[in-house]
Amino acid sequence: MTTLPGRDHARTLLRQMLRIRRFEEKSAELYTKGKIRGFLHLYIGEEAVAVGAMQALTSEDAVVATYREHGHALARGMAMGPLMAELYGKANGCSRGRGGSMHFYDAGRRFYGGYAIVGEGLPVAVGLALADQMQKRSAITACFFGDGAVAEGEFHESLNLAALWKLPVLFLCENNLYAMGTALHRHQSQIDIAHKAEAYGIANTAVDGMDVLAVKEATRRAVEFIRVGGGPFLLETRTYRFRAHSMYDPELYRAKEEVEAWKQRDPIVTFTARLQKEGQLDETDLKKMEAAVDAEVAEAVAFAEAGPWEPVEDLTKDVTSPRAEE
Amino acid sequence: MTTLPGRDHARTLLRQMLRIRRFEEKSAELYTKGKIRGFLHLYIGEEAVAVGAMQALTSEDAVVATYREHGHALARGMAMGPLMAELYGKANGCSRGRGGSMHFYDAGRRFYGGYAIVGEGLPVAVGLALADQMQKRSAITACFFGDGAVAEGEFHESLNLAALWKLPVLFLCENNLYAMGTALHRHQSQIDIAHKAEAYGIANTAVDGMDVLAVKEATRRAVEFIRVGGGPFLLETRTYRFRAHSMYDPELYRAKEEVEAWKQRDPIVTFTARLQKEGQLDETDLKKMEAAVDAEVAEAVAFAEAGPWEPVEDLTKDVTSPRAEE
Amino acid sequence: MKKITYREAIREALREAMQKDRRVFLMGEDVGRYGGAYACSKGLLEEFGPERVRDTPLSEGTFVGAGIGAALGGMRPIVEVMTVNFSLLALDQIVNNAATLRHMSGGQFSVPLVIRMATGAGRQVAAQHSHSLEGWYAHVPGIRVLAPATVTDAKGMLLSAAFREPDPVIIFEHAFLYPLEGEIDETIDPVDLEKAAVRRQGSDITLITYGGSLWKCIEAADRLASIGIDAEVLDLRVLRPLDTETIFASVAKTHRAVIVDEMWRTGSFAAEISARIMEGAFYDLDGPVARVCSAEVPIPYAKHLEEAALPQVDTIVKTAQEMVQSHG
Amino acid sequence: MKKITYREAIREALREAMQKDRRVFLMGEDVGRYGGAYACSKGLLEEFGPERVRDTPLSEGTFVGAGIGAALGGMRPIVEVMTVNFSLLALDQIVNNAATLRHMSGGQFSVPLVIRMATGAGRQVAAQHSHSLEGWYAHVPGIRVLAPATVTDAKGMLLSAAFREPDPVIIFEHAFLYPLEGEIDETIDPVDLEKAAVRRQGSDITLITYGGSLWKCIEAADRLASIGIDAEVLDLRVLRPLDTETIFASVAKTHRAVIVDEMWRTGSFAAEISARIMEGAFYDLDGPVARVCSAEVPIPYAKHLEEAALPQVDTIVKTAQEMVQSHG
Ligand SMILES: Cc1ncc(C[n+]2csc(CCOP(=O)(O)OP(=O)(O)O)c2C)c(N)n1
Ligand SMILES: Cc1ncc(C[n+]2csc(CCOP(=O)(O)OP(=O)(O)O)c2C)c(N)n1
Ligand SMILES: [Mg+2]
Ligand SMILES: [Mg+2]
Repeated sequence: MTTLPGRDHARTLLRQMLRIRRFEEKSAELYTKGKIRGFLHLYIGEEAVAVGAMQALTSEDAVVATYREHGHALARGMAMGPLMAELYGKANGCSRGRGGSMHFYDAGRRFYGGYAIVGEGLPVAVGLALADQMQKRSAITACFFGDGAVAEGEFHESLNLAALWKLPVLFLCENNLYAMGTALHRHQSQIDIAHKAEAYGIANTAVDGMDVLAVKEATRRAVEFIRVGGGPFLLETRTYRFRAHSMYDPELYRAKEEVEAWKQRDPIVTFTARLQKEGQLDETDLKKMEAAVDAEVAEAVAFAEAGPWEPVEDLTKDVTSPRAEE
Repeated sequence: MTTLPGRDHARTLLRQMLRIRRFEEKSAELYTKGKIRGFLHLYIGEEAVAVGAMQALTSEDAVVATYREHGHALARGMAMGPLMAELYGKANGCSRGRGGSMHFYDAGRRFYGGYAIVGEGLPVAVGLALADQMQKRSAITACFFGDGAVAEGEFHESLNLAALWKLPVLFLCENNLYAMGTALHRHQSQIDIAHKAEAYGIANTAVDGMDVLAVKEATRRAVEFIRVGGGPFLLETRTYRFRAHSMYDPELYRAKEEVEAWKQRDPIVTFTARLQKEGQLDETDLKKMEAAVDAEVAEAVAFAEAGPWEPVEDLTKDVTSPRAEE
Repeated sequence: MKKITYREAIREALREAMQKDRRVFLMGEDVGRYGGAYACSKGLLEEFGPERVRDTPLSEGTFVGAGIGAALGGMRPIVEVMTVNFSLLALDQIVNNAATLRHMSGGQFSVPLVIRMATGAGRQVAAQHSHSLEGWYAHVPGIRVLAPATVTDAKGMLLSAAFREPDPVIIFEHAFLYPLEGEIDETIDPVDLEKAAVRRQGSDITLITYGGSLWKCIEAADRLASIGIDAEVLDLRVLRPLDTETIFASVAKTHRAVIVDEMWRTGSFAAEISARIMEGAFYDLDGPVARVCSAEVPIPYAKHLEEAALPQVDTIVKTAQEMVQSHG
Repeated sequence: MKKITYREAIREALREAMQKDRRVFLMGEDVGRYGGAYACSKGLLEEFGPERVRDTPLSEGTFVGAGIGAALGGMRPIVEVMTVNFSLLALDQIVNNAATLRHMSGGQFSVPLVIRMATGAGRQVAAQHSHSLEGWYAHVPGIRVLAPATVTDAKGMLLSAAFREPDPVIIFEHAFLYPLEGEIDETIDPVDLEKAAVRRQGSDITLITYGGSLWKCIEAADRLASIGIDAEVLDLRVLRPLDTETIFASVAKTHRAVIVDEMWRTGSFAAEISARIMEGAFYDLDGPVARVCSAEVPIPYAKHLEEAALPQVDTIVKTAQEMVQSHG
């Protein structure tokens, strides 16, 4: 079992997870109210992965995520307001309202999206790492993707290329046991994902994705390995999504009992309990933290509500860049 | 070391390899004369693979090959005349002259081509095997592809799917150490190809591709495994192409010495020597065999020369099928 | 007659095809346990079992390629590629393989494969999920491309494709249409896969369209009627091969045409229709044919921007009205 | 002035781009040790080293995607996709990713990536190696599509793309052009990436084309001249964004146009040109615009069939001649 970090850091981890949880619960609520549209994929249940993993990254590092990236964006330090505004489709959203839930971006934080085509982010991560390597920067690129993405050809091609060129990429698989409604063992002939790295000679580990400290520690080690020139690393985090795949999903493909069993391992509940048990968090602290997070969410909603719509005249702005005069 | 099969069979193997060799030598000659155009990829040096492997297949089995498929077509039993005619682009070619060197077909022998897009044949093989499985036929599908194809996403996707559904596919990799001008270790981060099967839980073996008996035996075992329902199998054959990648290739990427060293292991020369040494083939037999093969090649050329051109009016025939009346 | 949705029509066709022909089976991402991303195959796994309703891994290139192989091997696969956006990952198999095999083998092989995919924008799913690329597929010799816009066509075209079509068929289902309700006969015969359909007769102008835009055109025609313009609405139905006869006949009658197409304007399928009219009905025209297409922009998420990017009834009406008035 | 081949022009541009800008590097299948499938990058590995001339594994989707990532990361990658036929495997990355990133991120990111690929038929390499799909790329907002037809453009456009273009550029090099020789200045400035070029002035008819077909059109124009028809030849050069001004100006002068394009006729890029003329120059026309495109057939291997499938000088001449005579 992992040992607890210092009190402040432990609380930070908890608060980060809680921010994601509350942000998404609010999003779901706003979805049913019609404030948010399109696809909305919730990360609830998987918070320990993004939060644990991001601890190991510096602000120089790059991040590539999926369409289920609210958690990654928040854990990466993006402010909640622009994220909520993005869900609203407002011009003060982090992508000016053009991307919605699946396409968060933040150039300043080297947060490169937000990929709605499964597997498409992996080659991009390889390229980002190549750019860093060629420019002799010590940055690494963390690439998040699901178990479903492992089946796509780009997973294979990307791991091979990254390993061939010894690129500083952390391939972080969020194995939540399902690709939409297709269970892992129905989409993978061999379900040990970390093990697949062997086909490329890539270092790898699997870790409990419901334990924020375990994820943090495993990521730290992986990143260390990468930074000293060990080449890419495949980290499999074993986690579970508590909610439906998206807002449209009737969840016919899994038993309620299975979901309930996993909820017993809720990363927030268990970590809270542990902090409490080990005397690092009393009821008042917790209440305070929850209140602060709720306030932050409320502010984000207010920010989104108050945000302007991008003028229709700007529709085609930034399809291409302004060009130097010929 | 493998033991020799009966005298007749051993000679058949030799003759099959020789047929491929001579057919291709003639093709190269005709290419420089302008009788053959487009891309021409020679199989010379790799004959033991196609010949050895085909022995394990029955006429019910299906075959999928690459653009370097002269050897596979001949070893599968396709007559030489229509193959040569195809290289000429004549209407009596095995694809009516429409495919050329890269696209041989023979529905009767379940020879499904001739894939000029690297990796494209693998999913097709998976589908053929699926059709056989669903129709409760005992046929298997043998899919030939190069080491270069292993890097493509379709390799990964196809092995996964075949293993998931336990399909009767023999994935036969012809590892000739180069994908065009790119050496294996420059395109694969981990160069043990057979080993990659582990990522899919697929049974696998590597075998000396310059030894026709070894290939035959390994294929026989693999096919047996598949036929009894063991699921797909990945067989890596380690071989070498003696000629350039295609007729355009100046071969800047490999040393003459390397080629010469491999030529010492010429599958035809070594097998001939062995047969002679073990007293299964005397000089007269050999001469006779060579003469017969030469005659066959000459006949094939005559067949091609005499063949008609497809009428230009038929250009768009068979773009689609004739359809039943609505 | 009964009233069912477009989605149900597809499901009925899938069921009927599987009931009547043992060679038919379904394959695709989440067609089984999930019931299909758009619920088209809901219940079919239970009815036909996992042998014939196959959930695939996420690997578009390979399961489409496996569909080609299965078709070659004697089956009649119906493959669902969840949406056209993901079909780019399978395009090589479709263009370089399915479409070429028959011709290149000198007629030895045919590929009776049906590929269904959702297409189109309008549901705020942003740039990576809002493509309309029907015209790309319609460019490719060797395949048949269908765009059913009505409930009857949704069922009939799929049945015809599954039972009667010897070659690869791509069926585009505009995602907006799935909940659409329509009257349909209890049992229907396979429909033709050749002809465009005049959905509304008119004499002043022809609105030419297909798929999801049909209903916008019909609404536009109604509005035009209220201002005294009698618009004919032509539903192409089959994008390849193209039924130019019906197009030319309509243009010969109305002398004016507006083409409505959700593809981006440049290189849209509407361009092809315009070019065909140029070539085959130039002298029937009172003035230039116009196109109403999507703006040349990755389709944005925000509702007002998405609406501005897509063809809308207002624009169709305005374009038609100006045309009738300017070269009246 | 000096005389070099189209292939050498490309090599000079690659060399100059790498010499002048440390961020530029090459990546693709066999660009290094092999020297490039068409020998365009021969010698560059030796000159610049394996860090900047990178042989990739066969994985089109991924090395193009890696190009996008590298561009995002501050480099200026030039990626060679050996031929357009294989680019289908990378199309998802180009269409869904490279083309959307800037807009969808609200202008936060740009992708200065150059993708070169050989295109076209005519070398008897059969159906899987003979595509012309420029029009598909030209359909996609967010990218620039170039089709250099001359030695000067081969060099100048590549230099401009590498040095000055902030967004993804796709360059189509017709495989037939590589050995073509042409005069070129010792050093050339980057050329514009906006304008079509009138390659031959004429007054009777405009032949509109791009890429490999330019030379067929020029030959056709020469032959037309010998029978008293004065043809203007317009080389589009940039397929996206399209320079309609130059097209309209020419049609306004000649009143007749034939578009020559190696894509299959249905859904060809020629269709777009025809539609644009319909929309922007209808009243200048003496008669309908015509297209000379490829036959709708997977391009066959046999020489006589391949020739019959592709646009040929004879057909261009005949089409132009009939047009001038019939609506003279
Ligand atoms: C290439 C592609 N195919 C299909 C889809 C539709 N789709 C969206 S998410 C998803 C499941 C992905 O599962 P996984 O990678 O495990 O991620 P998770 O949703 O579990 O986080 C599918 C099939 C897509 N977006 N892209
Ligand atoms: C998808 C694709 N990319 C690139 C090519 C060009 N190409 C033809 S053969 C070849 C090398 C293939 O190597 P390998 O699979 O090892 O087969 P080998 O030629 O050695 O038999 C390449 C790159 C192609 N035909 N298809
Ligand atoms: Mg998952
Ligand atoms: Mg090889």
